[in-house]
Formats: sequence, structure tokens, C-alpha cells
Amino acid sequence: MANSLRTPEGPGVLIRIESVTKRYPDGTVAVDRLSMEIPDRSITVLVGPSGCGKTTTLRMINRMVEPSEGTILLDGEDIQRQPVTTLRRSMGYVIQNAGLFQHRTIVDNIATVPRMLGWGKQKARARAAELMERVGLDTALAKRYPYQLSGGQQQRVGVARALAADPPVLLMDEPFSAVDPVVRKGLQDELLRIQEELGKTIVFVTHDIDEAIKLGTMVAVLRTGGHLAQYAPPSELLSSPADAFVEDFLGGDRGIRRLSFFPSGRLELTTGPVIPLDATAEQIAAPDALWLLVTDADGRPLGWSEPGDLAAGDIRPDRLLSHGRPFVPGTDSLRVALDCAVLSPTGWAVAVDTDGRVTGVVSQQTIGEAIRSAHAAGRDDEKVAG
Amino acid sequence: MANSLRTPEGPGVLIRIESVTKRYPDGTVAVDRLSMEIPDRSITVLVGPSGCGKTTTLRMINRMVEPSEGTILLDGEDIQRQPVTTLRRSMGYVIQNAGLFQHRTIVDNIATVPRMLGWGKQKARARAAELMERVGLDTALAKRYPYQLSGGQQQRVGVARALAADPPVLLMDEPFSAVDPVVRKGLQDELLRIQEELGKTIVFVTHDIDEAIKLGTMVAVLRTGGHLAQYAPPSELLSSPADAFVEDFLGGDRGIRRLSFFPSGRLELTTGPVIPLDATAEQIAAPDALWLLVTDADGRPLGWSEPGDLAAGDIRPDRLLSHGRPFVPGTDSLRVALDCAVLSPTGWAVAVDTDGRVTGVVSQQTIGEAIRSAHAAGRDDEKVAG
Amino acid sequence: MNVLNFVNSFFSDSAHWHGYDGIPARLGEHVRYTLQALLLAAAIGLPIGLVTGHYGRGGNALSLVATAGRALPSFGLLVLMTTLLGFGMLPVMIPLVILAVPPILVTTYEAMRSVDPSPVDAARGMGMHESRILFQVELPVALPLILSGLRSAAIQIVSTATIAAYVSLGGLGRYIVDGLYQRNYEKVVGGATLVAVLALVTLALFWAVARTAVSPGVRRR
Amino acid sequence: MSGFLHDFFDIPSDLQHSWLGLIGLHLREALLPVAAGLLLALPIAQLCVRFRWLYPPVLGVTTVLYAIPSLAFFVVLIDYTGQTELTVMIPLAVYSLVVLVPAIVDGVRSVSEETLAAATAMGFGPVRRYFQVQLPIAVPAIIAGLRVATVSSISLVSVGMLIGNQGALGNLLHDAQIYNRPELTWNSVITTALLAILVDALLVLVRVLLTPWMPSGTARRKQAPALEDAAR
Amino acid sequence: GGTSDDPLKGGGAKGDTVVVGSNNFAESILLADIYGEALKAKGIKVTYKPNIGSRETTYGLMKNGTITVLPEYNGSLLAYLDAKAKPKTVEETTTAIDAKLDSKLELLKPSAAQNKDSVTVNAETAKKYKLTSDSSIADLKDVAKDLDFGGSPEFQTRHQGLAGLKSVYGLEFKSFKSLDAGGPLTQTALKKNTVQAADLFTTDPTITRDKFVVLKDPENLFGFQNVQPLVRKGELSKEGAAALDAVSAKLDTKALLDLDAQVQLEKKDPLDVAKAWLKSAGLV
Ligand SMILES: Nc1ncnc2c1ncn2[C@@H]1O[C@H](COP(=O)(O)OP(=O)(O)OP(=O)(O)O)[C@@H](O)[C@H]1O
Ligand SMILES: Nc1ncnc2c1ncn2[C@@H]1O[C@H](COP(=O)(O)OP(=O)(O)OP(=O)(O)O)[C@@H](O)[C@H]1O
Ligand SMILES: [Mg+2]
Ligand SMILES: [Mg+2]
Repeated sequence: MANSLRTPEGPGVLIRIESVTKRYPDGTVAVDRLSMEIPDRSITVLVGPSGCGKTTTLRMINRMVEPSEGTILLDGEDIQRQPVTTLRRSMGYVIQNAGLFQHRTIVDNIATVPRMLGWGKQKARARAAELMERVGLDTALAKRYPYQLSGGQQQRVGVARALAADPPVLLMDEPFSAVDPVVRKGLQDELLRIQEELGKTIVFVTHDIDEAIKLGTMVAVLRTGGHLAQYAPPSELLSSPADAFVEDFLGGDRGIRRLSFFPSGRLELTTGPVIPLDATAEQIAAPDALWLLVTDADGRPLGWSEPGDLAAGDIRPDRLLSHGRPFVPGTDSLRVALDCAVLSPTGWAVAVDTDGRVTGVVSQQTIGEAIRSAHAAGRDDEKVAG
Repeated sequence: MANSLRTPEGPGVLIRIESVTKRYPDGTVAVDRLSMEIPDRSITVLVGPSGCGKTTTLRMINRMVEPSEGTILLDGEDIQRQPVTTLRRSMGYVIQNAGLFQHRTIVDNIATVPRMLGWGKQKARARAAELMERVGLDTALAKRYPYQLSGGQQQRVGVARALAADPPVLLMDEPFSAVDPVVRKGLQDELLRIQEELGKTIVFVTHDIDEAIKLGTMVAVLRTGGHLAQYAPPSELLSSPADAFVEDFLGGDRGIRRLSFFPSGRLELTTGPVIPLDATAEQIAAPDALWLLVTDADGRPLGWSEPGDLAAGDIRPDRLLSHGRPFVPGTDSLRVALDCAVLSPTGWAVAVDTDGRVTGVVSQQTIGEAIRSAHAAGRDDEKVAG
Repeated sequence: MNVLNFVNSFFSDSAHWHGYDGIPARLGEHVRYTLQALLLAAAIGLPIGLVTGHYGRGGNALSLVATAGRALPSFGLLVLMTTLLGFGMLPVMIPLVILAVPPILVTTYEAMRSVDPSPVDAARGMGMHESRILFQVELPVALPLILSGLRSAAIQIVSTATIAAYVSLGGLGRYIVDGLYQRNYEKVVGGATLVAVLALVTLALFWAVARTAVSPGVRRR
Repeated sequence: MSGFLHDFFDIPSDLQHSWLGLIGLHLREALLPVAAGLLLALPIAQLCVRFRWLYPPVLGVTTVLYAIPSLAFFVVLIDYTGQTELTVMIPLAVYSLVVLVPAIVDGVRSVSEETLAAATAMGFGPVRRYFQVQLPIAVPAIIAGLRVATVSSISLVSVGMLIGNQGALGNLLHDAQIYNRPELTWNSVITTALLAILVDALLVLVRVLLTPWMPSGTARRKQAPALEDAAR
Repeated sequence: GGTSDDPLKGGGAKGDTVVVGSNNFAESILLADIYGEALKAKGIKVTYKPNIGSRETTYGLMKNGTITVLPEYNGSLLAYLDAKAKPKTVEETTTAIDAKLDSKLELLKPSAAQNKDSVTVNAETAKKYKLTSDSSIADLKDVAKDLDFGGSPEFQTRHQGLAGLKSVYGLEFKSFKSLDAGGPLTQTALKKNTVQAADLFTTDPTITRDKFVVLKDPENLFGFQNVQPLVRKGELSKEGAAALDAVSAKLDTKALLDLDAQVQLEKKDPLDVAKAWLKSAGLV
């Protein structure tokens, strides 16, 4: 979960929404004096319950909806100043069910905007093929039609199509909400990867708070009536919800979920209780620990045992207690480390390197301390910022 | 989360699926020699990836699909022996999008089966009204038509309709998968409540493992091809997935999620570090603790502070660190307790009674020990059972 | 030539309002032919459409039959039937019914097929009998479309029933055929106007039937 | 038998065409009006899509025009266009509107919100959107309408016999009568029906060729709304 | 291809091509074929516009020049032009027609062949009311109110039709059934007793076949009905006119009856029948 550790890189503001109100002809106020700064080259997520004005906000950015009041600036310039088609072509747009052109092949769908911009057929298709690979689609699918693709694949085509003309901005309206959870997770990971590689500015709408927290560099929680309830990085959202509405919307497990944003790299590991399968009686007795982790010849974990149950030279792997899931310090977050510790019968989490070789173990207590110091660091940051 | 603490009550078997195979005319083997015992008066969840044969299995129970091989016994009797309509009328059936009759009002939708069974119009409607209340629908909606209801309300009507003739069995095929997450959670809670009140035998199909774990007394994980990968209570599923497929399907956080099934009632609380707002200097100095929890006059938590930062008689609530979310021992699970501890800046979770008055605090370390002993108890159970 | 003048003089000629060749008589005949043909066509098209639509089978055969039915020239059939069967209602009814069955048949089939399958599934799961599913679950939802099929058929019959005049029967076609051979434009235009008005009335009737017979839940307002 | 076959295909000289000639004539008289109807229906339908309120009155007017018997049309037209094919074809073109307009309107309307939004967001203007997105996606519905219109047109051409040999295969009906040759009636009816079925099959083929993007299995359900009006 | 190839060209007869038209019944087509083939034999270019419709239509097309030559029946033509005329001889008929005829049209010489409208009853009715070929229309005076009469739609309003039957013979039928102009519908209706009396052409071969009885017309309501070519003035060459005169000179009622029978009973093609007759009459 590379993303879990991402921090806002604090770059410039690309899109500035200034006191924007949208009143529909029937009187509905969908967005009410909304002001927001959307940072460059990061994912900003709009999240909130149904009907809170997410889609309206998003569509005002590419002028598919015109604000009733207020202005929106793109790169410092009022978007009203540009011809609407030029504006739109500088922004990719991805929606639920992809909105593909059912009458065009995949490659032609993706090549739509380049072709409109006057690229040659050859060039546009080459670009489309390149993008298919980038979004993780087999190029063998190029000549197929949308109906021949699964929902997840269609959604990938939607993303590729939006990226085709290399627009600096990507607007995404609940793009993954119609696919099943497993595929959805894949698409989210893919999006994070693509964002990291291409550095687009993405405005992402969802009503799923977990998705918002997973994807967002910044998350804007809207409440019905188009009011901005809170606009903050996800970890701050989890630790300090602005009000009861946001807290409620965030749901349970806030503490544990927040741990996703803390790295496990600084956890102090100990190798004391780690012994090899062919450990001598001294090695077994030495550590003065309640539990010992036995590893195989390669250093991969086999399982836990109480020292008293081990006989030197006759350690039976099938008699050991499961070592549970190991974690990779540096790559995994504190959340994973804690989960490993909780799942482990001994309360100790096993740390391994990327090859799966044990690099040490860490107790739930140590993890707890790490969590506290991370909290403290967070508080200090706030103080510095304040 | 009353459910989190539910344990299978180990009652009799109501439905017995015996080595059932379903081969569709086109050769697809949707279910392959499946054997399962579905316990009485509990929720059994079938979960698995798309196309793994969940729907087929469910529909064989009410004979909407006839097995190619094998038998299904209801209450010990082969379902083939009964007239198919009698069988079906003894089983409520709820599907995605509710499948309401759009030309009938809500009350008439719910009254369908009673009317079919020959009840008088008056009686059937009274029953329908009663059921609307039971599933949490305002009876003012009775005269509306389905299109005038939200997706969640429609789904409730679907459940009410299935319950109308008070059938002992309820078959539910992804009933909640088309509604948004917030509404979905409400529907799930409602279902648990209804099940507890009415004691129905529910067979529930979903492809969402979280839903399965939340709802199921027993969970059957199917893999593509209609093979039963594992059939176990959810906590066992989380602690000991049968194979890599199940482990993968369960996703991350298994350890922490499993804590939902451990009660927090036996946690040892301490009241040592708890002091009132008007604490004396002695009260502040006495506990010999790193952190103190300050409560108001009613005993409700105000926040944490290091003892050194407190001046007797002049404790400023706005200077205190947030006490985070408190938990209610006995009602909440160990998972909630751990989350509270993790979220707390001090690593201590605050326990309150149902009125929100502090009953004590507990350290993350103590919670860790409780987790370990719960694990050990689980192991012992297994040994006893084995 | 001014069509409106013709219409005006046709309708203001009091001779056109009495007797066996008067407007009331002719209109009555026309309505009778129309109703007879529509009822016959419905009696054939509805049951077949409902059943095939319910089971979802035979759609291709149905569409072939419908195409053939549509393709048969009504006029040719009329002539053929008259030579085969002599004069009377039967040779007129046959082409009218053949004309009206395809729209009824095809729309009924399509209407049944387009019913959302999930309520049907739910009904089956409740232990409803197939016939009950057909009449109490599918039919009420398919009704607007079925009515539109009947409406098309009715309009076509109203228009085509004029051919009855060609084989000496009455109806509004009388004015048109007579007018044509007598070079009496007034009659032709008057007759055509009456047919168009009758078509409008038919439209209105079907609209009213749809308002009352279709559940507000299906109409969605 | 061969005698019957001989009589069957022995077309009286006053029709001035061979059997195949009549078929060609029939096709021309039936298809040209539908083509003209299509050209007319496209802009009308687009107006109806654009201005929703226009649709019900347009439907009403086309239905009323459709209800006017062709004979009456002929009588009115004959003063302007004489005893010619044109007199036959004008009403047929008008009739085809009652099927084509709703078919196109429904087809164009059937394009999903999402697809339209995607097109707009990509910077498609209204014209481009119409020709590159809405119209192509409406093709199956339009062809469904064309099928009904064409088949009806083929059947209706026969009435042209009433205005002096302008009914192509329909003229056989009259000759069958005046020469007491019923086999000519059979010829007319059967040939017309076969012709219609053949042209219908051809249109299906055209649809398949034009819409490789359509799922073959599930097509039926999606087509239902278009067929509603096509059956009119 | 026929004239239908240039549908909008009103004056199809201009130039060197002669357009021979005909009404929509078999005999008219046959006569047109005879005229046309006779003209062709003189090297005149001929196109046919057969099967047009009733006189009301064909006369219009003659006037506007769509057709050049049309086989006509002098009595009917006169009745159409002047309903009140009551000529006593063929010559008087011609004179009366000339007075009313459009200035662009003229009649050529009449033939001896006659084909009149008639009041014809079927065998059953004849038997019932004891009618024979010597009976006259007037004999129906008392029974007409019990009879259904069949005729073309135009018969209903023409003087040489229902109107004349009433004013001249005082007949009022029980009902009038609009059928066709002495065509198969009328024949069938009469045969099947759908109507008991009908307007049939006297040369109709089914009269003898089906034992219908033609009633005499002592008041000469249906006038003289000599077959006579109606042509557009100056659009037919001298040879052409001569050829048609030659045809008229040879054609008599008996010949016509025979030719009609060949077409309608023996199912020969009218064009073949026409050619054969022209040949046998030595006209080609
Ligand atoms: N064209 C419109 N005319 C009138 N009201 C509209 C229109 N579009 C949206 N609304 C209303 O504006 C409000 C906000 O709509 P919007 O679509 O922006 O919500 P959303 O947050 O995207 O909701 P969802 O999660 O359901 O997509 C809603 O109350 C909606 O009913
Ligand atoms: N009527 C049928 N004919 C042929 N194959 C079928 C039929 N119904 C289902 N199948 C196939 O049987 C397999 C299991 O289908 P089933 O509907 O039971 O899966 P499921 O687990 O309910 O999937 P989902 O989560 O997508 O609803 C699938 O491969 C499916 O394609
Ligand atoms: Mg939205
Ligand atoms: Mg399923």
C-alpha cells in the first residue's frame, strides 16, 4: 500500500473554487457558497451522502454545469474565459459505468479526443495502445466492443480514454461504484499507480468514505445542501473529525484505520526470540523470552513455541503455533503491523524483508508505543503549523 | 453491535444439502458435489466471487433450480416430495432490487403471499401494516407505489413481503448489494434485529465478505466451479482460513476484524488515573500514572493530561487532550476497545457505561493481553472440540 | 382545389346526414367493421403474444409471421377472398384481421419480454403459479405497451376498413370509392376527413383506457 | 402443373412488364418513399428530441395522416401529379413517417445519460455529438423502424392499381379480375409477401453489418422501447 | 417500359409517338390493343397507357394530352358530355357529341360493334319473375323494389344509370350495390345472387356462360354504344386515322363478342387476340 504512506506534497493550487453557489432552475440549492483549493498533482476526493452536491461541484469545474454565483479559477485563470470545448479537452472525465461509446471499438473509444484534436489515425491509435497498457488492459482487447468487456475492464477503458490527450486534470465521478469490491480494489490501486507515474491533478467523487481515505491526498466531506463539512488530509479527518456529522460519516475503527498513514519502518525490532530450526539447547534457553519464533534454514518463519515445548535437535514444525501474517517494515503501515500482532497467538508480530526472511519480531506493546509517539509527532506538527 | 458477540447457538439442522451437483444444459457445472448443513434459526451466508454458484445453490433450496444430482432435505424430508408451490410458500425469497410488483401499492406487495394463501383482504393488510413497522417502514408509505420509494425502502418492502406469511425459512440473494453503503449498513442491522426477534432460518447470498462476516452465524465460502472452500463461523474463518484462496478472499485486517467476536466485558479496568475536574493536589499526585483522565461532575470524560500539567482547582477543560472515543464494556467488542486505545493519544482506552459515565480506563497493553488470552481460549475450544 | 371547401360543403350538405348513405349510417358500419376486426385480431394476437412472451420462446418465428402478415397486401387479399368466398363480411374481415394481428402479436410479445425479470423471479420464488405470474405480475406491467399495439392495430383497421366499400359493403370507404369513380372530390375528402376523425377518436379512447386500466405504479405519476 | 406455372408467370400485356419487371417496379415504388420518409423523419425526429413538447403533436399529426386511406390521398394528389408513380409514392412516404419518427426519437433518446455526459465532457459540440454518437447508437432502433415501414410500404404499393396500372405487382390483382385469371391474384399476393420478407431479411443483415457493436444475445430486451412505436 | 417511365410529362403524345389509352376493363384494353397494333402496322410509334379507370378519368387525360387515342362508346360519351341528349340515330349521336366535345378532340368513324350498358338479371331472378330475352326493363317496374341492383359507383349518379332508370322507366330498386363497371365483381355478385339485377355490358361473355338475361331497352336509355375511336385533333397522321377507320369498318358486335370471349373465357392475352384478329381481318 504505497499510498497509505503518501503525504500531501504541498504543491501549488491548480483549481481554486471561490464561493461558488449552484441553484438549479427548480430552486434546489445543490452547492452553497463552496470555497476550496484543489492542489496540483494530487488526488482530491469529494465525498458525502447522496444528493450532497458532489456531481454538481465536479461538473462546474468543466462547465457542464454553470455556477449561479462565484468563480472557479484554473491555474489562476477564470474558466469562463476559455472556450468551453478547449476547457473540456484539457480535462479528462470518467464516470460510473464508464460511459463508453458502445458503437466504437476499445481503441477508437480511447482515441476519441486525440482524433478530435486532429491527430492522425495512426498516431491516435498508437497512443491508445500505449494507454491500454498503462491502465493494465491487454492490447488484444483493442478491437473489441465495450459490451464484450467486463465492468472493470470497461472502467479501465474509461480511464484510458480520459488520459488520451494527456490532460493535466482528471475529473472522476464515482468511477468505480458499479464494480464489485474485488475489482474495485484493483482499480483503486491502479489509479494510485497511474497518478504517481503521471502526476495528474485528479478530482475524484465518491460516496464511499473508505475509498476517499484510500485515494485522497485531500478529502472534502460535503453535507447535504452543498456545504463543506471538512476539508483535510485523510489522517487528520480520522483523528480529528470536525463535527458529529463527519465523525458519523467516517464510521468505526477510526483509530486503527488512521494507522494506515503511519509507517512501520521506525519500529524497533528484536531478533532475540528468533531461533533456527536446528537451534541448540543453549540457543533455546538463552533468549529469556516467553515465546520463541522458529525459522527454517533460509530464515523464513515457521511458527511460535514456548521455550519449554522445544527440544533441541527435535523441533517439529507441525507442532509450532502459526506465526500469523508477517509484515514488511517500511512497506507496510503500522496498521498492518498491529494487525499481525493481534492475529499472532503470542502478541508478537513477525517482521520480514521483501524476500520473506525474518528480520525480527516486535511485541504488541512496542507497536502501541510507536502508535503513541506517532500521535505525539502529529500533535507536534499541529503545534508547529498552528 | 449486538451481533458481533453472537455465537452460534448450535441448534438443529434445518436444511441439509447432500452432495448436490448442478450442471446447466450448456454444460456449465455451477455447483459441484456440495454438501452443507444449514442450522435452524440462524443466518447462514454463502459468499464467493462472481459466478461461483451462490445463486444456483440458493435457488436449489426452493427448487427454482432443480439439482442434477444429490438431494436437499428440509427438516429431514426430501424437498422433491412436496408440491413445489407449497415448498416455496414456506420460504420467503428476497432478491437484489427487491423485485417488487411495480403495479401494486406497498401494502399490496407485502400482502401478496397471504392473499395467495386465501387470507381475507382486511387481515392481509393488517398483517402487511404490522410487517412494515417490523422492518422499519413508516406505515404512511403503505399506499405508495414502489417507484416512489428509495432503493433502501424498496429493499425493506422486499423483506417484509418475504416475511408476510411467516415462513420458517428466508432465502436472500444479494438483497442489499444495490444500495449505497450507509443505507446498506442500516439494512444489515435491521436484518440482524429481525432475525433475533423472529428466529428465522436465513440463507443469505452475498459477494461481500464484510457483509458475510457481519451477518453470518455460519459462512460458506464458495470458489468458482461451485466448490465449498470453507464452511465455518466467521471468527474461525478470520483466524484460520482453510487455504490461500480463502485467506485472499478475506482480505487484510483479519486479526483486528476478528476481535469483533471477542467481548470486552472481561477487560480489567482501573479507575486509578481517573480524577474529577475539581481534583485536589493529592488526587492529582496520588495515582502514580503517566496520564490522568479528567471527568466532569457527572463522571463523563473530559480529556487526558499529564499530571505535571494539572493545577489543582484550575483544571482547564480546553487544555486537555481529547479522550477519543470511549467504549462500553460488555456491549462493544475487543475491536472497539482496541480502536479506542489506538485512537487515544495516551494509549489508554476510556470505558463508560451506557449513560456515558466513566467506569474506568484500560491500557493498550491490557487489551493486548486480553486478546492473547482470547486467542488461547479459542485454541482450547478447538482442542476440546477436536 | 381547396380541401377545406370540400370538407365544408360535404358536411353542410344535409343529404349527407340521412338514409342508408348518410354519415351516421356509414360511420356506424365503419365502427362495426373496425370493432369486429379488432376483436378478432386481439383474440388471435393477444393469447399467442402473451404466452410466447411469457416463456420467451418463438420470438423469431413470431417476427417472421408478423412480417409476412404485414407484407400481404390487404387489397389483394380482399380481391382474392372475394373471388374465393363471394361477397359478405368474411372476405373483408380476413385482410383486416391479417393486417391487425402483427402489431398486436409483436408488441404483446415484446411487452412481455420487456417486463423486468426480477419481480417475475420474486413471484416464482413465492410459489405463484405460472398463469398467475402471467396475469397478475407480467400483464399489468406490460399493459401500456400492449395497449399501444392494440392502438396501432385499431388505427390501421380504421384506415383500411375503407376497402370494404370496394366489394359493395358500406363504411366510410363508400364515400371515397364512390367519390373516386364519380369524380366527386367533395365525397372523397369528406370521407377521408371522417376516417381521420375516427382515428383521432380511437387515439383518444386508447388514451382514456390507458389512463384507467394501467396502474399508477406503472404509469409512474 | 406446368400449365398452372405458365399461367402463373404469364403477365398480361397491358401491364407492359415481365414478372421481374413488375418486381423491380414494385421495389422502386415501395423503397423510394421509405427513403424519402427517412430523410424527412430524421430532422423531424431531431426536432422532437430537442423540443420535447413537439413530440406528442407530431405523433398525433402523423397518426392522423396515416389514417387517411391511400385512395383519398390519390384523389387529392392526382390533379397535381397525374396518374403516375409519384401519386402512389407520396402517400407511402407520408405513411412511413408514423413508424420512422418514433423509431428515431426513441433510438436517439435511448443513448444513455452517461454516454452523452462523456461526449459532452470530451468537448463534443451538439452537431458532432448528434452525428458521431447519438445517430450511430440509434441505428438498431432506426432499422427496426425501417423494417416495419418497408414491409408496410411493399404491401401498400398494390393499391396503386386503382389509379391505372400504378400498383406494380398490385396491377395483377385487377388483371386477374378482368381476365378471370385468379392465378394472377395468387402471383401478386405471394410475390409481394416474399418480396417483403426478403427485403426485411436484407435489412436485418444490414443491421448486423452496421452494428458489430451490438451484443447478439441481449439485443432483444434493449430494443423493446423502439419496437413499441415501430409496431404502430 | 410504358409511359409510366415519364410520369410527369403531361403531353406524352407530342411529337411522333401516339399514346393509346384504355379504360379499366378487358374490352377497352382489347380495343386499345387493336388500335395500337393497327397503327404500328402503319409504321407509327405507339405506346399504351392501358387500364386507366373510368371515363371521368380518361376524358380528362385525353383533354390534357396524356393520351392520344382512346376506344370510346359513343352513347356513353354523349351521356357524359350531355346528359339530356336523346339522339335517335348513330349520326345524331355523333353530331351531338361533336357539339359538346372539347375542341382539341375529335371522333373518328364509328364501328358497327356495339357494347351497351344494360339491365341484366340472373337466371334465378329471370325464372322467378318469368323474364326472357324478350322482356324489357319496364317489366321490372313492379318488382324492382324487391331487387338489389349492382353496378359501378358511377352508375349510381349517371343519367345512363340509376337516375335514368328512375326517370325513364320509373324503377326504384331495393338497394344499389357499388361494384365495378360490368367487371368480375358485378359478374360474381350477379351469379351468386348477391344482386338480382346488374349493369353488365352486352358483350360480356359471362352473360351466355352464366345464363343471365339481358333486358331490352325500348326507351333507348343506354343509347347507341358504337365502338368509336376518340383522338386528339391533329396528333394522328392521315395514315393513322385511315388505319383506325379501317378497323372500325371491319369491327362488328359479333366479332367483338368473339374477341371478348377469347380474352375473358379462354384467357388469351388481349394483345395476342388483337394481333390475330387484325391479321385475320387483313388489316396488317
Ligand atoms: N438538473 C437538476 N435540476 C434540479 N436539481 C438537480 C439537478 N441535478 C441535481 N439536482 C439536485 O441537486 C442536488 C445535488 O445533486 P448532485 O447530483 O450534485 O448530488 P451528488 O452528491 O452527486 O449525489 P449522488 O451521490 O446521488 O450522485 C440533489 O438534491 C439533486 O436532486
Ligand atoms: N441458466 C443458466 N444456464 C447456463 N449457465 C448458467 C445458468 N445460470 C447460471 N449459470 C452459470 O453457472 C455459474 C454459477 O452461476 P450463479 O448465478 O449461481 O453464480 P453466482 O455465484 O450467483 O454469481 P453472481 O455473484 O455473479 O451472482 C456461472 O458460471 C453462470 O454463468
Ligand atoms: Mg453524483
Ligand atoms: Mg448470483
